[in-house]
Amino acid sequence: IGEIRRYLRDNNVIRVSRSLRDTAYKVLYTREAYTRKYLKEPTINEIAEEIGIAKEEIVYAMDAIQNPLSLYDPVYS
Amino acid sequence: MSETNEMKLEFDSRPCNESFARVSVAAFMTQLNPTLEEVADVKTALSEAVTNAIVHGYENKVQKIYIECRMEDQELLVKVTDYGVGIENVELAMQPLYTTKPDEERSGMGFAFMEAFMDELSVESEPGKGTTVCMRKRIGRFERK
Amino acid sequence: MSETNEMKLEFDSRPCNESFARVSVAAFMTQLNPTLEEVADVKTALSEAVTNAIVHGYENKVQKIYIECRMEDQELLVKVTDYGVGIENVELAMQPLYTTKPDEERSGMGFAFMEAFMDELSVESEPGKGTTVCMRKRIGRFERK
Ligand SMILES: Nc1ncnc2c1ncn2[C@@H]1O[C@H](COP(=O)(O)OP(=O)(O)O)[C@@H](O)[C@H]1O
Ligand SMILES: Nc1ncnc2c1ncn2[C@@H]1O[C@H](COP(=O)(O)OP(=O)(O)O)[C@@H](O)[C@H]1O
Ligand SMILES: [Mg+2]
Ligand SMILES: [Mg+2]
Repeated sequence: IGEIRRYLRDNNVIRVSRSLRDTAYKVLYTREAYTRKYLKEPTINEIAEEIGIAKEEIVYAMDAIQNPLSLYDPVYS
Repeated sequence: MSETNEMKLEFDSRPCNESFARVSVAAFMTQLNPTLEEVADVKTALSEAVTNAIVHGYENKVQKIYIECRMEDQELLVKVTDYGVGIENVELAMQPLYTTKPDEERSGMGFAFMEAFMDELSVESEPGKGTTVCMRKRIGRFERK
Repeated sequence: MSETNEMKLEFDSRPCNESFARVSVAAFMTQLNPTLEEVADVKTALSEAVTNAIVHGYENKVQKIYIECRMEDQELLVKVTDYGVGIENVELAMQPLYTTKPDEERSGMGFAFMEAFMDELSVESEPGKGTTVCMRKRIGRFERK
């Protein structure tokens, strides 16, 4: 029971790392769609505009998935 | 991590650097495995402090803003310093709704937000010398530890 | 933006700060409107330089690493400095595959990566004093201007 309660509690609060990953995947998806449509790499402003997130937040999010061995891991293990 | 970890940041007091400063501090505090809400709180408080340094401290002239961050156990300390005009009466300036620039879109709620979103706020300032805002927040308070 | 914009970063030489340093520099350079690939290039080069400062410069002791970034027109300058052991023979150290720590998982490709992912690389070092790696990259070269 203690285990379950702890599991629920830990998953109740959304860790920033979790949300960063979600954002990062959205960014990757947006880049792919853009590249397919325009046959060139989007700039960060183009991606930011498309998904409505500040360009600085985009690079913050991308770091979370480009760095699989990082401190973000405990959340997912 | 029970040791301290520190960083310092220095940047031009341009509004375009505000997001960069926010994300830097957020990336630093990510090491404490914070919740979304905790990061948002710190970013809001930091934005208010940096905006104040830009518009009040340096009156929109481009000079240097200094941020210092320290983590000790689960506590985050954030200091924002400018060497600008300083504040005559800190107590008065910290009152909610008090602003010396009512003509612009200032709400006078900057310090109130810093106080609300962080656990501790202290302001040191000297007219003609500058201002340091010091904020603390415990991260991950909901975790058993 | 035709004016310069600058920032400086100082942090403890702990491996856990690498990600934070990368994100800070990346967030700063977004003002030049790079592609994700350009951001990734800079992050890779920066990681190599910071790792070198941690493992070679300071030999894993916790001391301070300094990063300086400047944007001028479409060029990004990144300097990484440590006040560690320094490099005896810089030219030799920069050779691909050369490493003084073959026992660990070092590949000797750090400088080669910095050279490949940035437009310019220069290294100044003095034994016993420390090392500064200076890298430049033009951002948005594919845009008409
Ligand atoms: N860094 C600073 N340097 C000089 N004066 C400041 C600084 N920060 C705040 N102040 C003063 O304190 C007042 C209240 O600040 P704040 O609560 O953020 O409200 P607002 O910024 O909307 O005016 C400001 O109007 C200004 O007079
Ligand atoms: N900041 C530094 N301080 C001292 N020595 C360094 C530093 N950076 C690089 N070196 C030296 O240069 C060599 C080559 O560096 P690098 O190309 O990154 O390969 P690696 O890190 O895999 O050894 C290192 O093995 C080390 O001897
Ligand atoms: Mg304010
Ligand atoms: Mg190396």
